[in-house]
Amino acid sequence: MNLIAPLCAAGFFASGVLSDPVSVTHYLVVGAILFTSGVVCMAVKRNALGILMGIELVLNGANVNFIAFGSPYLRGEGSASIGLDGEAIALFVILLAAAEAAVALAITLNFYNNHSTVDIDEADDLQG
Amino acid sequence: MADFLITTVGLPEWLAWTLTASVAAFLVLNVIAGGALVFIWAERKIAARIQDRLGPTRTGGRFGWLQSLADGIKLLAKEDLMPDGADGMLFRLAPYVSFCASFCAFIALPFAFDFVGQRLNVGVFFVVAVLGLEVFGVILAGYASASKWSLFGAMREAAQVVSYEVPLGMCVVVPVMLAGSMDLITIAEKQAGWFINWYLFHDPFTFVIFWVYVTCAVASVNRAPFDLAEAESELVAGFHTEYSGLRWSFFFMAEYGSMYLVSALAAILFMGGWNGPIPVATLLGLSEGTGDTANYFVRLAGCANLMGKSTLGVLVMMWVRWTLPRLRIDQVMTTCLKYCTPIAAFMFAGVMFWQLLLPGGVIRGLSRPAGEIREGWLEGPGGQTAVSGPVPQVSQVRP
Amino acid sequence: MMGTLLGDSTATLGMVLLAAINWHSLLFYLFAAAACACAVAVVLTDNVVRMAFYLVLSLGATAGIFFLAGADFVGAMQLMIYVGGTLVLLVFGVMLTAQAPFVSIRTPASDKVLGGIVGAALLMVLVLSAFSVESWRRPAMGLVAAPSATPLGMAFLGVRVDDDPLAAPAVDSIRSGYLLPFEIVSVHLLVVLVGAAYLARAKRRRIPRGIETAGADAAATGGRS
Amino acid sequence: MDPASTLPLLLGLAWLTPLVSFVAILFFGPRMGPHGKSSAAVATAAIVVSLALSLAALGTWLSVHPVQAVSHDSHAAADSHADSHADSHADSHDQALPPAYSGDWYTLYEGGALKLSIGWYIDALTVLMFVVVTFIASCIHIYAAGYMHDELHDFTDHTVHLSDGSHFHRPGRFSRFFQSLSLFCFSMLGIVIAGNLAMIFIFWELVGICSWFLIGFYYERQSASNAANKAFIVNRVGDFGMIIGMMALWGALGTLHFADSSGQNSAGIETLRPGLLSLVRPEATHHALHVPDGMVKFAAADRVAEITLDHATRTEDGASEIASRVDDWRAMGYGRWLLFVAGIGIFCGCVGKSAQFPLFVWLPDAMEGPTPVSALVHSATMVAAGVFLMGRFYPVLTPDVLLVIAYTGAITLFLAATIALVATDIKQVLAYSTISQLGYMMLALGVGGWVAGLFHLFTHAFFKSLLFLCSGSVIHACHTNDMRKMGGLAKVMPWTAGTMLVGCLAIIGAGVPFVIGLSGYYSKDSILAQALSFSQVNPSHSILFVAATGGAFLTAFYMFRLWFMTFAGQPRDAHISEHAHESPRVMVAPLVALAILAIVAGWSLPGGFGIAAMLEQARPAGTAATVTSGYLFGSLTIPAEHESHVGAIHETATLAAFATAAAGVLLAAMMYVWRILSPLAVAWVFRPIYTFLKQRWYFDELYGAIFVQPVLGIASLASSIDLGVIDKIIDGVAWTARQLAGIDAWIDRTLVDGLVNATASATWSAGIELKKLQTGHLRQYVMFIVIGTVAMFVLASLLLRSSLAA
Repeated sequence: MNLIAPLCAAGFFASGVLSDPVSVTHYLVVGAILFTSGVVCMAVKRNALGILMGIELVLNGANVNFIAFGSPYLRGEGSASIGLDGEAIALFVILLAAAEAAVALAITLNFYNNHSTVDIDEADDLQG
Repeated sequence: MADFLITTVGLPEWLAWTLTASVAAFLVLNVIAGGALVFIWAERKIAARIQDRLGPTRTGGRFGWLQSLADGIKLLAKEDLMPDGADGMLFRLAPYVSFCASFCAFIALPFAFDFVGQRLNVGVFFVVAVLGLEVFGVILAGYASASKWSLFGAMREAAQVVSYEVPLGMCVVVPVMLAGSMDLITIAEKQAGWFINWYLFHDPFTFVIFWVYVTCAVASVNRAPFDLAEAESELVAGFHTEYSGLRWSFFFMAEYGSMYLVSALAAILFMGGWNGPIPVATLLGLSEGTGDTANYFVRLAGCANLMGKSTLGVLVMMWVRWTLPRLRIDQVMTTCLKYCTPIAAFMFAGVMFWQLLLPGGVIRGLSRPAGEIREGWLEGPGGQTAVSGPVPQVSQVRP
Repeated sequence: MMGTLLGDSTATLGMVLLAAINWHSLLFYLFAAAACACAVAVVLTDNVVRMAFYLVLSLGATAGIFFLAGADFVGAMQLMIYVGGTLVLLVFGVMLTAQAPFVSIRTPASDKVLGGIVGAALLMVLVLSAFSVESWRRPAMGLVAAPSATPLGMAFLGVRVDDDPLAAPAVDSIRSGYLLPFEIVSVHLLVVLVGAAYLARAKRRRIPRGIETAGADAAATGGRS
Repeated sequence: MDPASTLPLLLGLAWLTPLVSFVAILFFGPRMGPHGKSSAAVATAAIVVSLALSLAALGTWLSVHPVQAVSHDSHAAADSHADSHADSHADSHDQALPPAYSGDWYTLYEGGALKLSIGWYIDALTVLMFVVVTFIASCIHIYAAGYMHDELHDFTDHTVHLSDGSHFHRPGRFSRFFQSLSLFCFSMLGIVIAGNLAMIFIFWELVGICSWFLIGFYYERQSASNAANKAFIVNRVGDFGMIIGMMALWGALGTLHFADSSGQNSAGIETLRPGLLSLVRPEATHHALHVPDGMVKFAAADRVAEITLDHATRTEDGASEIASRVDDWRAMGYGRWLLFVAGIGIFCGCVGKSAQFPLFVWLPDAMEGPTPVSALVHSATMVAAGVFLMGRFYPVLTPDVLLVIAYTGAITLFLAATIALVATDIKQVLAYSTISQLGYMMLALGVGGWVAGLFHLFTHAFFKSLLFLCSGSVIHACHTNDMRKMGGLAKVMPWTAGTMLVGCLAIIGAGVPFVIGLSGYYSKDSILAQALSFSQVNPSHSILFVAATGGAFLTAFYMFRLWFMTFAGQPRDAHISEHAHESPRVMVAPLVALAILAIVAGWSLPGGFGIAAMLEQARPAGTAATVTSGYLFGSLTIPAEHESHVGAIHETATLAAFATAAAGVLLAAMMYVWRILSPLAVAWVFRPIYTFLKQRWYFDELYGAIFVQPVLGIASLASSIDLGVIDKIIDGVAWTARQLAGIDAWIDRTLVDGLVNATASATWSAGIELKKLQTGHLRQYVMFIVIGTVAMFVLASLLLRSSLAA
């Protein structure tokens, strides 16, 4: 008896959460978490590479939103969907992210050559 | 198979799906593991032959065909060391990462018409992408071992793989363009019939680009003469210097797995997949896809066909390894950036124009009208046309 | 006796529960959890290489989410380009920072707290806005998408095959093809690669006056951290 | 060989060779040998080469157009013309066109009706002119090579006194002299070969500038520079008239070409453009002079305008009606004035160039230049240009113009002769004789003696250059120009004396009547004969003949006065006669050559060849017949030239000429050799006339009073106005501007600058303050961004009242 109760509770909970299909909001929440952690990563990391990773995370979170809004699978009846555009824009975002990574790395390399560090707190030459 | 379980056996659906999945996984795993054993043994024998030695002779009969099994047992029994100063978590994770990468790639690899883990309509893409991930484990290993040799090996491999993905991608895109689909099964289907239909013989450009593909494939799986990552003479054993025991064997399985994978990919993309040089089944009047049992044998034959081709590819790689000297890193880069990439690009354009002028290859191109091929480009996987009207929404995931 | 009964009941209960599970949702939850967890892990670790490792995992998990959302082409792209690009990132990170002082540059706790607060505020805003529209929260119809690679390819060539040709010709800017952006992006990529190669080319080490002190400080801070 | 292509080639080369040498000497002259000695060789070689080419051209010409003997019968002559005419217009039997070739080498500008081109118009006259000019120029070059040797080393000019009393000292200008000489020849040949009036004008001006260079060769001497300026300015006066004439021609006829030329019309179609000659004397009228349509329409502009107005709608009708009316208008005399003005205008140019009354004053001063220059200017090049142009332009001249020309010539010849009587400067005597001989030529042209005038031009060229060179060698020997210091030089310099005697005899036209004579004998006789026949047909103008005869008498007198004073008798100045010596051979040789030619130039060879005959061949169409016309000065008859060859007139003229010449020589001998009459006594008797002549009829004073003084006065007035008024105004304006600028500067410094500086400093301080915000820390920026985003979101959501919690 004392064994069954928690099982049932778990089962009902699981069935309650797991039994109905996900909605756009789920994706949005995931995107939000990725985005936020990217931003925090940018805000907190002192390592230039860390900041680049933060940028990647941010873009990725944005991509999740695009895919969510574009996905025909998540298209509830009546709720408008941007259809292919979502995926197309996501692809563009990915491409530009790759380009951005290349340039950013080049910049980081230069920074390292000049300052012999990748600590961007040292990059305050523009400080007023 | 899932339907079979659900309908006839009457298992609950989730169980049926799980069973199916696990069976597939099991099969693939065995292909890799067993394949690794066999190939290791084969490689030792071939190396011995090429170097005029005998190789393993004692273990298990005359040819020592149990040698690698014995080695496996030895490896299992070995104590695995971890150098202190190593990054423990990554050090442990690295082998699994690279093994998983080459293992995942098998998911989308069709052995016969529907002998496939999961049919993806971007199969080619998926396989190449996941193959690219394998090097990731290598880098982790190199870094986590806290050893200069490992680090250098990892660096070399990373640079090499990343740069060789460019020509490799170009070569892979060519059959995709010809078949008008990224679905491996569709690509193989398009080459059914006599061997003249293979994309290898589609036109001169594809013939050239096949060899470019072979080169890049050998490089991207770090086999000699591109095996700088584990250049014994310079870096003791490259990225897996510090590894021993089971983790080391995982690396090995990953390597042989990816070797097999690229060979299979070559077979599917250029050499007609499971279609033999002679369409025996068609001559016998058997048609694929129908559910009756005779066709299971047809598919088994096709499966054997594919495995034969990919095994052949693997053997060729071994042959090359024990024949050619190792390149320097700058030579490796030169080969990639100054030869493979431009050639691949040129051949790509060539194939494109050939397709415009002589659609359908040398033989069929003279017979088939051009419009057919162009429509073929627009066909979705499985031949359903995507051009007309909104995309039809197919099978339901959930009843 | 009792045990068997109990076991049966448990088994049947388990059957029922499992039968009730929507596997698609389950997979989504798994991937989402992995993605989010790895993202947070990226934030929390100080070690560059581990950060990159978590990042790659997170991106891979996101690719899985894409697959689940029916955008398998984008997923494959994500795996190939994103993960590949991050791989390069990782390589460079290791190359730059393999020497001891740079592997982990610690951030002052105050910054971490501040960043946390700001991040929390942002997260709150985003989540609120995610829940703000009712139709977004409605469960999906659960139809799997038709393979979208071909329509995407056609769209990049400027043809929208997903439009209904029988419907009124939709030629407004949103629904028309992507040929121009596609070309622009390709040229942009080329330019970026050239530029990156130029920036990162090997030049002899030269420290201007103003920066020399900064470099010294950097060494000092490196020693401190 | 085809003369149409050969002659332009030969003559063109002959024309350009001096240019080549000019350029060569211009750039490398001083470096040619010591002090540029070789430049003489270069220039001489050039001119000799062009002489050879001209001779070749002459040979070509004769081989194509053999010359018949001068026939006194118009028909025979005309036949000979017709036969000798290469492409003869068979239809006009008695009025054949002379053989001529024309064409363009290079077109400077072609727009609308105007076509300026460098072209050629070659007929017998051109060829002869080439030969004569190049020959004389060659002689003068050779002569000058000896004469100018002073210029080889540094040259001290004893006539120029510097402020410190010393003499002017300068390096020699040998090469420069020959450079100008070459350019001079080039320009003259350009005039001769020119195919249209525009080109003639160009080279006309070139000749002018060359004369300016050469007359002002010793430009340190005040007199020399004055003479150069005088020559130049006086010529400009004439050229002004020439420009008017050219404008009249072009404005009315739209062409300046002599011969018909093919050119593109405004529509760009290749068409044949009628030249001046064919316009004025078209075949339609059998080459009789008639006012061209263009001039008629031009004059009747108002009529044309109203007709065009009437047919404003149908222009082609208007055109046809105008065409139909043109002849009436011509009959009514429209356009005559225009043609007259054109002729007079061109003649004005010639008046200036060949020193006719009233513009002759520059020529006597022109002797300030070195003697070879004087020889060139007086004989072959400059003054000849005027007469040549008149000859070339002759067909366009109406009888009225001819009358004007005749009177101008008559006046000139008499005037100059009288002045020459009393001149004591040897070169001045020659100068005035030149003027009067030119007067003869003009007179001849004016009275219809085309051949006579040009014939005299050629013969005169020979003996006048001879005379000048002789005087040059005399001056070279005595270092003075004053005849009163000479005398008895015949013994010391026999060659000079002999050749000069030949020259004098030639110029007075000595000869055995009806048998043989020197060159002048033929030319002057034909002139007198023509004058006689003219005054016979027009009794009212018989004064012309009288003037000509009297001129002959005077000529004989002053020429021999010159010769006697110089060579005969006893030396008047021992010092000079001691140092006198015969000139070097390089100077004597040209004298001899020229002397021979001065003798034979007039003869006609047994084959009938002679200058006169050749000129006869070049006679313009329609000038061979007697013409009776005249619009402005009453009826006028221009007798045909061949009529003056008939016995009576010819004999009378010859006898008259011989008598006058003999009388002149006798008088001179009486006064200067036999001392029967004392020149001083004569001068005392005719004191007023003597002084009047001595003062050259006060022409210079006259011009000075009429033109120069007024101009100077106006100039001084203008300058005083300039200084007194305009400068004052400008200074005032400037002063005001300075004051205003000062005020403005003050405002600028205090207010504007203050404002700007205030703004700048304010910005600066603000920047210093704001600088603190710029932490330069990337991570803080990220935080700012995030915070800003969140804040904006919250703000927007609150403002829009969208319930987030919903």
